Amino acid sequence: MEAFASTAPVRVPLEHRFSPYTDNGGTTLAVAGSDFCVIAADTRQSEGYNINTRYSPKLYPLSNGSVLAIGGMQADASTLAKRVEQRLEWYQFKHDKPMNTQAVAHMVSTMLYGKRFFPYFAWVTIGGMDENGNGCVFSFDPVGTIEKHLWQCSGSSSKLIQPFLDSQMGHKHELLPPGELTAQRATLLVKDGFTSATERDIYTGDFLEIYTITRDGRTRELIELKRD
Amino acid sequence: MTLAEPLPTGGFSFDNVARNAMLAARGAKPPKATSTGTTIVGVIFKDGVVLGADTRATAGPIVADKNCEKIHYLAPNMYCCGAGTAADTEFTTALISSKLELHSLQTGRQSRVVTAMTMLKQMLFRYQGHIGAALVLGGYDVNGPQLYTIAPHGSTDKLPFVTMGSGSLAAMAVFEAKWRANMTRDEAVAIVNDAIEAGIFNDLGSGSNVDVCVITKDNVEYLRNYNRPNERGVKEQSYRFPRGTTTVMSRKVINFVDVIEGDAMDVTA
Amino acid sequence: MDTHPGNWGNPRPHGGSSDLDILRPVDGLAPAPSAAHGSSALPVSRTQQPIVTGTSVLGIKYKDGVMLAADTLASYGSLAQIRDMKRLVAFGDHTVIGASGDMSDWQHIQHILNDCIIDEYANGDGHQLHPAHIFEYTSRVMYGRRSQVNPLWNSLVVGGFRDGKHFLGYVDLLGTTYQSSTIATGYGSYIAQPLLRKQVEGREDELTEADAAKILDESMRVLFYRDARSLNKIQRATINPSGVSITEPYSLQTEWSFAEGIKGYGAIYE
Amino acid sequence: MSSVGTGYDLSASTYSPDGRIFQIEYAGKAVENSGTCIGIRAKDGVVIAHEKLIHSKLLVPGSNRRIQTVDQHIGMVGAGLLADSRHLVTLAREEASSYRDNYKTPIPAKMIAERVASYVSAFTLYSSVRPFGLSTIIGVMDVHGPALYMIEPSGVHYGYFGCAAGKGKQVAKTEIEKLKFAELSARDAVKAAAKIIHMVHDDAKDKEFELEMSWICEESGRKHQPVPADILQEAERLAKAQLNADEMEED
Amino acid sequence: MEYNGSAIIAMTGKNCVAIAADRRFGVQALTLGMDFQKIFRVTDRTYIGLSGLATDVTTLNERFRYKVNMYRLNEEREIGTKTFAHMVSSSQYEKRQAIPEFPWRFGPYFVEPVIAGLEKDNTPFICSMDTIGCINYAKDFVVAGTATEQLYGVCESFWEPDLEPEDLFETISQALLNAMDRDALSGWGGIVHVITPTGVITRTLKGRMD
Amino acid sequence: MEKAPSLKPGEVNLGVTNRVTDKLTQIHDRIFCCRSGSAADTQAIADIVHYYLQVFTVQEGQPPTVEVAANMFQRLVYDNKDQLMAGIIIGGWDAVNGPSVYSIPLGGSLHRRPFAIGGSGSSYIYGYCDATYKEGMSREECIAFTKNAVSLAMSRDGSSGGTIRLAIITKDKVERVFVPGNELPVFYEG
Repeated sequence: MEAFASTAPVRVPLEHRFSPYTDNGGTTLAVAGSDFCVIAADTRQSEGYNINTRYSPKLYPLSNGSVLAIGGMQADASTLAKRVEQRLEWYQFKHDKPMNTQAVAHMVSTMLYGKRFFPYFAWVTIGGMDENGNGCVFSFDPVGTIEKHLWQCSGSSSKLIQPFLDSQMGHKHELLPPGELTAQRATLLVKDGFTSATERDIYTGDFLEIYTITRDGRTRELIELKRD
Repeated sequence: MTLAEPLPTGGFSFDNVARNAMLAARGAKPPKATSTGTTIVGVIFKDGVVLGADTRATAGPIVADKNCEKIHYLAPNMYCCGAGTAADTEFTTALISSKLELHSLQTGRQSRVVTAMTMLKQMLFRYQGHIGAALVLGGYDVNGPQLYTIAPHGSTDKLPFVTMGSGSLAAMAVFEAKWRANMTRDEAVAIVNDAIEAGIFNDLGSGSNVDVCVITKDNVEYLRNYNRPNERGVKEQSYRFPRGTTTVMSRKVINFVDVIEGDAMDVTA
Repeated sequence: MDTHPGNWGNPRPHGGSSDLDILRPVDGLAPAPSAAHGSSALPVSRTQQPIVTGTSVLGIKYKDGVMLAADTLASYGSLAQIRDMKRLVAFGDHTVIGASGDMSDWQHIQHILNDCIIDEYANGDGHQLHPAHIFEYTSRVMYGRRSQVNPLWNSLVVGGFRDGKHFLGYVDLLGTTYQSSTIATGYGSYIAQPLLRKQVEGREDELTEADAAKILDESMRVLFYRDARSLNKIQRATINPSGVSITEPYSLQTEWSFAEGIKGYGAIYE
Repeated sequence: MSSVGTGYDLSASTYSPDGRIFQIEYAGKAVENSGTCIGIRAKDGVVIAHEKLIHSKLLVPGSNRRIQTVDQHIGMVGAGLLADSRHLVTLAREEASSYRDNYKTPIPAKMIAERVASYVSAFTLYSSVRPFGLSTIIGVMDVHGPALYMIEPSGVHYGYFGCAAGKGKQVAKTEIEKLKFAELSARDAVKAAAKIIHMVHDDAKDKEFELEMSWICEESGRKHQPVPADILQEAERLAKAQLNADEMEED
Repeated sequence: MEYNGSAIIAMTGKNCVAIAADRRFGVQALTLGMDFQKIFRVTDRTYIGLSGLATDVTTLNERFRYKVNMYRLNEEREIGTKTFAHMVSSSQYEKRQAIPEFPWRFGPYFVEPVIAGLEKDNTPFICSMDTIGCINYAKDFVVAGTATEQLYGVCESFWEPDLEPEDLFETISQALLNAMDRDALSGWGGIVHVITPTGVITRTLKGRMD
Repeated sequence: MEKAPSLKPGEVNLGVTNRVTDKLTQIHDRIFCCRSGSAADTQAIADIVHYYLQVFTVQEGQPPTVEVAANMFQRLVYDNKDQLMAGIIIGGWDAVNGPSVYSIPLGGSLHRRPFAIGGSGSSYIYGYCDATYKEGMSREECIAFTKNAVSLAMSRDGSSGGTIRLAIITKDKVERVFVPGNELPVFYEG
């Protein structure tokens, strides 16, 4: 205990009348399958105990076919999404082809780390197809740590949904051999994950927006969640 | 060393205070108590009082109880909605309820609502707000319908319509917009339902169902889950695991032994 | 930190710490003032607090346009200092912004936006900024300032109607934005928003201008009852196909008769 | 031209022995080659008009406007080099905007004229720069009412009731002098301006032209904007009719 | 709460209940034991799980055992599950705070109890409490410990009504194992008690040991 | 510190109290300001605006409007609000708007008012001013209003006191009136 205290960083006394951060709640989720990617988020935007709006999308479909999912602080999220989209546009102009998903992911990582000392308060996930036509999902912490996943949930309900996905997609702790994960089953699990999280997390609710990305393109679905 | 320390006789005990202070000083986080973010309301109508509450209990951002009861029994003619620290509302109302019962037995009369209100405010005042109970007290007695709010510090208000809890402003807006004097029972229940719904749908601390309690002369209708606007949707599929899914390291079975009762002891003199 | 507009002008309830653990190290890494300012570690106070403030602004969409409402009060703490403050202002022919929060920052924002509109006007191509453009610009200004940790201490409601399209958006001192068919800032987000949602959500295409005016008047009345920093002198802005119109300040009928019957706070009987 | 070949005309920072700066005079020539610009200050507003010569049939009608807005209450047109005019408008906009930033009020006519003029004048002082090939007419509505200024390549500027620059300057001036400014409304000024521009235009020698006209008056909400199409067309129709009638008379 | 770490669930089934816990004993990130008991038998048909500060877990178990024994001696009958729950609740609230003269001095046990059992008529009863004894009655499941959120998430999805004892075992076990894996402070195997009208089946589970 | 009701109709009338020093500051021929808050801050600002107005007058060839002066104050206060404690009232006469009064409270917003009061004592006289002020007061009414308001504030505010200074600003001239501490209007003093 004592050791902890002495290694704590020495704080400069800052006046804390204004914090440039807020948490607007909500949950994002992405699943990568062999030939698809499902990426979803609820659409509630809240501040404290208030619902700002029931529909404020946390999914940003990108021009290269991927989808960016950002939770955390809405202002940072939309700023980041705009910057990413801008970079994609420049890339397209320069190279006359869309940036591939892995490249976007690494670019986002750099962009996040670029603000290491005044980070975006944003939990970022990217879902899309990789160069081989397989689904891929990358997630980031606010300062740009990048991880590749098969399924990933972040935001206010991340702790609620992640173990559920581990069980149903990863078939952890099961003796029986798992079956192949299809896009249909993934979507279904995403829906159940969210309806369950909506029951227990006050910041998640209102609508569930799902993008399904396959080789054929991107489809969007909007489902009602509970509004209380 | 005592082998068996006697059980405490009641009231608060402070055995752990010094220990907890030490823990806090060493950086242990104090645990979160369940709180009821809550919308609770009450309104007086022509023939009585209607109380209303939502049914969500939260621990931080997590819903701890989706369908809890926030309208507590105090006496046959009185109920009390509680917001704030859940345990405090629970135990405070239970304590006052038992006091009222004794009071009523001693006086041989039905308790009056002011009596309950005075007991509650005096208790809360004594604890200077540290018992985190914000209450809406409603009842019917010899003076007709009565409605009070009692804040955690022990202040009270006496009004024809009241709201408390994190959804109080949402609920109050409904009352301010729609309340009229001398409403009928049904109008009063409807406005209470609307006020609670305003809290449920606009305040994240409140949610799930609407409980309503209508207290009139000589009658109480406790309408538990009067309105259920937030039913859980049907799941897309069942998550029942096939038997044998889980790896078991060891298994032990204790079978209950049926004890056949013998003849009852002869207790005749 | 509590930057919620509902708590502006109120004493800070308690210095609750942020749960955003990930963001904490930033404080420790903030530039130390020692070298530049001598050894005294004075607090960095680049950021102010709102001083002369306006309370809630409400906005709703209706069939033929968008309507905003606000009272005309600028408070200095609890002092009702300026009672004819214009908090609803038109920018161009299709957009109105309503402001709550610090009034000096609000005047600054008006100035910036007017500069922007004059620039656009001077282009002389007949193009006028759309409500969505003004909203985006405003939100970038607000976000930019929050990123300098020197925010413009306001919550703004941008209402507009152009080319048959409704626009109603919110932006605040953190740069948080959203669009919705009902918006209420400050205390109004607690009091008026539930009323607005109940009456407007799902009926945006049915409500007439008269309905909209009635809904806003009713909500403003309730706000006047319950918001201690409000004033019964309000303005309403209507943005519809024929452009922008902002009413002169007017007062609402209020109801107090039931208060006469309330006696005491408890056990005292006459 | 007596100056040519003397060597005194190579720089704006060199006088000729008789005290002239030829570069400025050459700049004046650039102005004289331009389509005519006129400004009329009426009792309730200012009208600015320009005879925009169409040097190519390939140009999109209405493009390359010469009359530009500086601030909501200020309009500006330059007879002479269009690029110089654009540059000066940008400068004027910055001045107007900075005045607004400082004083939170629209810049007064006198100030904008003075500031633009001193900028123009600065270009007559150095060997490294070329004077503006531009006579700039500025129309303003400020708190004191309508105002009209013209700035010449030398930087001189005067306030006017009416002024003209460009090819038809002399004729236009003569015509403008006939107007009764004390009684003239902005609408009358539009008609007068249309007539004058049509009159000075030399059909025989010059190419086609477009009549560009803007005003700042009560009717335009004290904002500088193009004269509404219907009013302009009516004015042009009247102007043509009148000119035809005059010709007939002369014949 | 975060000092030692734990994960406890109770679930109802058809005429049966189950209660499960992890087995880790650790001090913050350091694991010290892998067989720490967090669920205790109260009576044949009533079990209590205690999550929270390990010292309080042990202390409270003893205290409750003492109280239950006193109850049996005084009343000459076993304590009912619901009655026991109220006893626990009152014991917890007793420590709600100190004397009125020093009301700001809080003194609760840092323990969130979970109780599961069958009533006399074999109806399942489960409940959980916060540290100061506010009872959360539930018809489906209750959870406690550092893995609360994870447990809520999985239970909310997995649980369904009227599970037979064997199915209930699978559901509660999978819920526990998957939740624990996403909580650093609990885990290292699990233990599950399924209480039926005829007996109690206790199983230990294989879990990740990292 | 001080308070200063300033009035609009026909003339502007500024008042200030202090034991002896003169806090009524002449910024230009027909423009005055009353300062409250930090004396150092407000004096510095007043000096800067004074200087700016001199330059302005030369540049424009005519005296500044009160509005322009007020806007200069506003910009200084707003742009430096973190460093300043300054509440300022500006009053004066100009050819465009006639008599006008502006108030710049602490945050640096600018408000044109029919009359303005400021400083620590002002909160005691909002009631008096609201009840007494009428539109279109005569010169004498105006002087009485100002004097009474300042006097009432002085008698209730521990931080105000001493004398009253008034400036009566009209198109033609500025008149300074000095009311010594022993000749103040007297009201109920029980």
